[in-house]
Amino acid sequence: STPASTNASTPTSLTVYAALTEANGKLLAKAFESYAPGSKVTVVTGGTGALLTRIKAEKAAGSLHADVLLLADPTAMPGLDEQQILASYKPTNASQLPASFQDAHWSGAFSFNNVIIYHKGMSLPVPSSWQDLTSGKYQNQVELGDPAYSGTTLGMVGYLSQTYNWSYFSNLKKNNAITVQSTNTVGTDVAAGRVNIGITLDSVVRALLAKGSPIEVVWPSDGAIPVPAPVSIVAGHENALSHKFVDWLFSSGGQAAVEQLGYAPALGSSSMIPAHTKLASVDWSQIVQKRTSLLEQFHAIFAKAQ
Amino acid sequence: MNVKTTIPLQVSRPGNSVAYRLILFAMVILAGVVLLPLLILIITVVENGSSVIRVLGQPDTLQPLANTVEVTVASTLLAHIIGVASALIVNSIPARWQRWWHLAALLPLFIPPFVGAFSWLQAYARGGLSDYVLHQTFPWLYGPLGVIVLLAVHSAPLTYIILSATLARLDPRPIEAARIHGARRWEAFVSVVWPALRPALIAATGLVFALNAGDFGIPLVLGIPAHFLTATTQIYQELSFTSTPDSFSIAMALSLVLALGSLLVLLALQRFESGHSLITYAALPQARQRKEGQVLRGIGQVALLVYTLVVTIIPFIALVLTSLTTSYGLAPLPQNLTLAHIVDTLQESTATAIVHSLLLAALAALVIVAVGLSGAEWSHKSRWGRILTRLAWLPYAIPGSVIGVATTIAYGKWLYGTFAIIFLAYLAKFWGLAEPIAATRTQIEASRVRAGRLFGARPFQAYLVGIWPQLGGTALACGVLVFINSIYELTMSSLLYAPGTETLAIAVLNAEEGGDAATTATIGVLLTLLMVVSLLVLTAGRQSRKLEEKKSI
Amino acid sequence: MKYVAKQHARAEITQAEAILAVKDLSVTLDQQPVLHEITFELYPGELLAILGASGSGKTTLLNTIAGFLAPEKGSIYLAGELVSQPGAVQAPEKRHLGMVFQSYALWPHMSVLENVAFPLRRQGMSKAISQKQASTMLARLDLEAYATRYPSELSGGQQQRVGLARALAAQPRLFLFDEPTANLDSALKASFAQEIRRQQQESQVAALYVTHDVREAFAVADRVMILQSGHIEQLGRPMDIYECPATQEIAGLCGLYTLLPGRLEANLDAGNAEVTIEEQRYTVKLLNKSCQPGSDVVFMLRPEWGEIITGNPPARAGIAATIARIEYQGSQTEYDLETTIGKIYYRALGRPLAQVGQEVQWYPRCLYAYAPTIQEPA
Amino acid sequence: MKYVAKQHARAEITQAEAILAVKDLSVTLDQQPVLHEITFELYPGELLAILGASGSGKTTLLNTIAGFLAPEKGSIYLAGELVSQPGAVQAPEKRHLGMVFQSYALWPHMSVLENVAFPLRRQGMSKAISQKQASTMLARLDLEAYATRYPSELSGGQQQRVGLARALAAQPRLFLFDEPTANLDSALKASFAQEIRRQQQESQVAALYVTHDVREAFAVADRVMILQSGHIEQLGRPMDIYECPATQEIAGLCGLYTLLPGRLEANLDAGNAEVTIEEQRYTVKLLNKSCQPGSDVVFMLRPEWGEIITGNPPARAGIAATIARIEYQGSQTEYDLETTIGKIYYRALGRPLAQVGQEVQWYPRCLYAYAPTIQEPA
Ligand SMILES: Nc1ncnc2c1ncn2[C@@H]1O[C@H](COP(=O)(O)OP(=O)(O)OP(=O)(O)O)[C@@H](O)[C@H]1O
Ligand SMILES: Nc1ncnc2c1ncn2[C@@H]1O[C@H](COP(=O)(O)OP(=O)(O)OP(=O)(O)O)[C@@H](O)[C@H]1O
Ligand SMILES: [Mg+2]
Ligand SMILES: [Mg+2]
Repeated sequence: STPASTNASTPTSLTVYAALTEANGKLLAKAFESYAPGSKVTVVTGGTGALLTRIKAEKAAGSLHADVLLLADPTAMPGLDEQQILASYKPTNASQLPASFQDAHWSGAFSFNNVIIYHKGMSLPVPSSWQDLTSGKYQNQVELGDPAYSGTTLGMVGYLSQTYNWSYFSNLKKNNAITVQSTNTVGTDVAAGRVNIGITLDSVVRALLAKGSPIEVVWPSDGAIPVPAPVSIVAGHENALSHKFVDWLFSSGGQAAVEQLGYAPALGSSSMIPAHTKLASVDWSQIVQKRTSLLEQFHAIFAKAQ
Repeated sequence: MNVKTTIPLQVSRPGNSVAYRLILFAMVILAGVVLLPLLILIITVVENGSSVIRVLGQPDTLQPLANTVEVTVASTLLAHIIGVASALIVNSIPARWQRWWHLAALLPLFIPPFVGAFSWLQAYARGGLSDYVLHQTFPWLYGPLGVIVLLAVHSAPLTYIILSATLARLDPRPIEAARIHGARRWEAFVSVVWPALRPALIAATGLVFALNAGDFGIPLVLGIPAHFLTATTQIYQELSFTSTPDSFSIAMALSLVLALGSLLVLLALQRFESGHSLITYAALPQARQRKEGQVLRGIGQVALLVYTLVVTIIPFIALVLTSLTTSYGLAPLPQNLTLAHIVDTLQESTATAIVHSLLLAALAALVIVAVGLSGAEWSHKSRWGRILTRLAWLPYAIPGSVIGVATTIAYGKWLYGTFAIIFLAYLAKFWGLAEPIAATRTQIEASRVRAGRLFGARPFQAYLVGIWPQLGGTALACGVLVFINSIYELTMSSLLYAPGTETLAIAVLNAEEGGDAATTATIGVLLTLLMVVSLLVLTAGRQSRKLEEKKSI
Repeated sequence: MKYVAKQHARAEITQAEAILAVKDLSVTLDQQPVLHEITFELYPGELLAILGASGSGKTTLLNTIAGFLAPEKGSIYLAGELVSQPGAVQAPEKRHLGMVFQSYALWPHMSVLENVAFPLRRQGMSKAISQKQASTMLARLDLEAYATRYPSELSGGQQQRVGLARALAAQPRLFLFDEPTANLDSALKASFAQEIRRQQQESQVAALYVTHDVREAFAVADRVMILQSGHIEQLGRPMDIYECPATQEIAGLCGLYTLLPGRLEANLDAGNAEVTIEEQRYTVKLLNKSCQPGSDVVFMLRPEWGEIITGNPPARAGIAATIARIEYQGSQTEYDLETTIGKIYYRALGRPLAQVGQEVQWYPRCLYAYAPTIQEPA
Repeated sequence: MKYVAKQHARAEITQAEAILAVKDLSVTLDQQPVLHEITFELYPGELLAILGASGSGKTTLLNTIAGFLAPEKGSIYLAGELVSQPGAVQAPEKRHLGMVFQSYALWPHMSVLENVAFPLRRQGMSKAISQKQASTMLARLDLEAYATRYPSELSGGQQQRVGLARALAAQPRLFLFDEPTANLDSALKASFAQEIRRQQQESQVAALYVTHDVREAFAVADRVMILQSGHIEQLGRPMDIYECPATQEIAGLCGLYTLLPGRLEANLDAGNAEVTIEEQRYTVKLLNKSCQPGSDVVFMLRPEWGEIITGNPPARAGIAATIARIEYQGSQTEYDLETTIGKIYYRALGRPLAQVGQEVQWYPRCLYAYAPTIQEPA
């Protein structure tokens, strides 16, 4: 890893903690290494939770090994900032990012989008909007993630509760909607036909479709809810190489690499999101601030499920 | 009498040889290395004392602890019921067939709890095998009941092992004495057999309790979807999803509570244990042709068979089908089956991870057995040794994620990204599994070692000839247990690995995070097969140990 | 070569009804025949010792009588009631037996008092009454002081006394003893066997007493049964077994013996006879009269049935012998005598009266004669 | 009340150099003193039996001599070489000893041959040679047939014979036997002890032989040491111990005995004496002369030191007695005699010569006298 030094000559190796699959981590490293020959990128992959635990433990041990963090949702960022783990570096193209894709300490490199999926064999009419899901037709048929475990779901819950009020979730609950831990589970459950309809992420859908699972995606007419994947340099690890990496990530080359991994890039248009799709704008700082009360309200409605 | 020599004797106290001191020294160092993370844990909690106390007092924190107590007590009870029943059934089966029944009763122990819970879902949840075949699902699987049942299923083999060893050693004559003096069959069971089993059951309780209190995989898979949190999942949540500075020390504090709780249970049980019921009857394997109880035995066998089918075989079949189905969600019909997942999974990165896991686990097993053997010598001779052997057992009740964190704090600075740090964490967590070695050691008579010394063997040679033949079997069994536990360990290595030191756990978690159920299932199938091979090795060891026992009578 | 006498007639016993009758009993374990056509009866107050080598089926016989094993053939009657026959076996707990085991078989988690009270409880007595009776029994065996102790806190001898108390307390109709003294050290052994005998005679309950120890069998038993590989080889009073063993094996089982070929010349009165050994004539006490006078026989004699005379010249002519070995045993001394017709064992009370290598004269006082029915070794 | 005689003078032994000399040895285990100032010597070819109750320190003594325990005080010499003293102990494997253990202590994973060859291998012999020598030793003990078996496939007696073969094979300079016959059944016991004695005499190696069994000690030993709670209570020839026990406890340890108060009138020649018991004068053989003629003493007598006379009127006047109990033991019969001065034990060879309840006359032939030094019970 790179010692914290800004005045020394450009370091050649970089450690990235990334909430990606191992294969994707390797692809990303390769792409950057070919962009910056002579550099060596080590990507430690894992779930957001495992990475956060790791970072906290390393911080407690006084030796953080990561130079750059790339997480799957921004909910943890304010907490990391509070512990002075994040540097405040703005990548060169940051100005082009939408407001909901950046903060003082992080920038969203790509996005996950909350969408609706359904089982192909379903005999019910296909829903077209978030609002449709509260219809009695979908009694016992809807599944969604748990905001306590999934930051992307927290974003979705925050946005929808603000937009449609908590009554939206009460109505879902009246329909006996089910919550599971992760959006992956929602995907596999719909694929397996355990339920017919689910709220999950476009990346999950793509992975399932690639394997031939019997599902279809609906980009809701009232707006898919995007969740940015935040990137930040670790405080004290700012150097030429970490700057170069982050800048590259937001360049057209980096964004193309991100798209190759199967994620919707934050900048420019992409075939990943159908044209003319309405995308919601989420106020992350507010959601993180209200996290506790959001969870409380949500669990007041859903905790006793099953 | 003319005295030829006065003092050409080397000054040595018998039993305090140089080798013994070296072992002692090495043990103390090792204990320090392994117990340091535990110490750090305590320090962290103490440092943040005030916030820990505040948070620990909140209902949100207390509820998961209460859940853990509920789930652990209930699953321990259920595990005992299953374990006692299967021990009694297997013991009643003629020796020739016993081996296969024994394997069946042990099987769940060798399936990682995480994989077990996952496979139950594939078998019995909505969209699972039973749903396809019988249109029948079991919604209670999610939530406390499911957690309790799965924990019990996975820990019952421990009760079973300990009890069946005791049953095999029961002297039939006190039982006959009861019958002759007027006790009916069940009265003889209640008044004579049961009191002899009770100490073994109490010994098993401590182990099962710690195992179930510290389990993470099952409450993760079955508890969280139903918003049913236990201490371990709460710790996981605190570490993974909460970013307040407090969350860290809260997780540590919760783990300490778990460890101390298990320690208290252990101490309480020991108190219970001491007394006259501790005396088990002298071993006297005496087969007897009995005409009694054939009907009962038949029912028992059928019950055990059905149990094994429902609990291990069907879930395993479901798991295999999932791993063979082209795409998640398709029916397990011939046209949807493929070997692609298995081929994919066995490709380089997973293969490397498997090799890493095997090597690490083998090394951990070797070192822990070696430590257990030296510890046994020490604890055989000194009270401090016995105390240390007991202490080593504590981390077993602490969730792996916390051990991982504590190990990072203790050694992350120097050992980051090396196998050594994962290895140290394995040592810390699984050292306690070597305790049976010390227990067996106390039962070995001194005379065989002494005979060795007297007839010219140096201390180590005398050890090889007088102790090892009797201890070898137990050492092998412990080694296999450590090996198995290390292989299916998930949380520690996921926190401690770095590129180049991936273990199987990384592959599993990667698949799980990526929503790749087929790969998860495939790895589960591979793991389970691996474990069953280990199980066969273990029982082969058991056979040879039996032979040795026979030889030593 | 083995010399076998005709089976000794069974001693006559009062014809009270037998408390135990075993008829034609055969038992097979794991396809192995273990007992063959065992037939005997046991009468109230009688103690029958069963002597036999390890593996001869002693424990199997007791277990079959207790009801743990089913017969292959034959039947068992307890007080006239049929309790075991092939395929129909009354449960052990219904037979009202008492048993004392070699390994004590006490229940380690029960106090001494509870151990002894257990059979009474099972007979339906209340806790208080059963404990009172158990205390009485403990007092009878000088065990009151140990009532609240646990078996592990007692010595082997005390544990075995508790085992006896337990069997006695049940007031059974038949006692079974399976080598009750085998684990006791020799000092205790004799006194414990005497204790058993006294208690059994007081209660006048019949008993079967399995042992390895001939002295003990002789000391406690009214009759002794010799069991060999599942057969009854001899059944009779101790004196019959010792002095008139049916086979050479039984002779060996009961102690040292010497075989001397000779000739029975004539039976005299008062149990005496004229015999010739090595051309020399003796008048001796002959223990059986079943051999034909004037025929060649083989004499069996015990070490104490002869005499040696030292002094030169000897007061009386006998067989010239050299002392080959002397073993002083405290109360008695044993000698091996080397003679031209082989080794003769000799035993006398007290200190050695001669030295190794000394020449002495030996002559017989008492003999048992086997007719020369020569039986090949099995 | 206990009667204690003056310590009997130790028998004189040839003054060859001692193979083992134990001087003033005290051993403490876990702060518990276990042996106190033990001093004795053992000469080549000699067998010294150590008799003592459980816990008296017998095993501790052997373990200290073997080098497993360090002395607290005193020293041990083997063939004149100092091998143990406080703080300095030569390792057991350097002492060239042979030991036979009560629990056999064979190595279960080695064949019989390997067990016996082990000490030879450790002495540096090649595998082939050591196995050849081991085979020879097995042949000597009739164990060739079992060479390839494992200990578990042998009976207890055979296992113990293998234990003996192992100890013999090592050709040690001293044998240690720790209750080698305790786990054997009584039939085997005597013959195994004799086997040990024969082998030890053939090899002429000195031996210490720990046992619980007095008969065995008497039968095998040249000298016997009585150990009581870590002290040597008496050390002498078997006959000294049996006939002249230093204390009443030792008397009891060695068999039945009777104590009779009386008076020593005069010492006659040839070991005889005039004594008075119950107003009646007898001429008896007196085993010790250390008491003052004309003084009141307590006589100790063994059952075989008296005689009973039946017949009415008795041929000779003695003490009037009634037979209270008769125990036929085959080679001998024991009687309890009820007299006005208490119970007298009597023993004679052969069948019972009287019946229970019969009135007889008893008179003494041989006595041992304790001076009336009255010692309170401990
Ligand atoms: N369950 C069994 N199956 C087959 N054979 C058996 C079984 N139990 C005992 N035997 C055999 O039956 C025979 C008699 O055994 P038993 O225990 O009655 O002998 P024993 O006379 O009591 O011997 P010991 O003096 O050693 O106690 C032995 O040859 C033994 O090997
Ligand atoms: N390790 C020990 N620590 C303390 N005391 C001990 C130890 N080992 C033995 N003792 C005590 O020393 C005494 C002598 O023991 P030892 O084994 O020598 O007796 P023993 O004469 O061989 O008895 P036994 O006939 O039962 O074998 C006993 O009182 C015993 O309790
Ligand atoms: Mg038996
Ligand atoms: Mg001992």
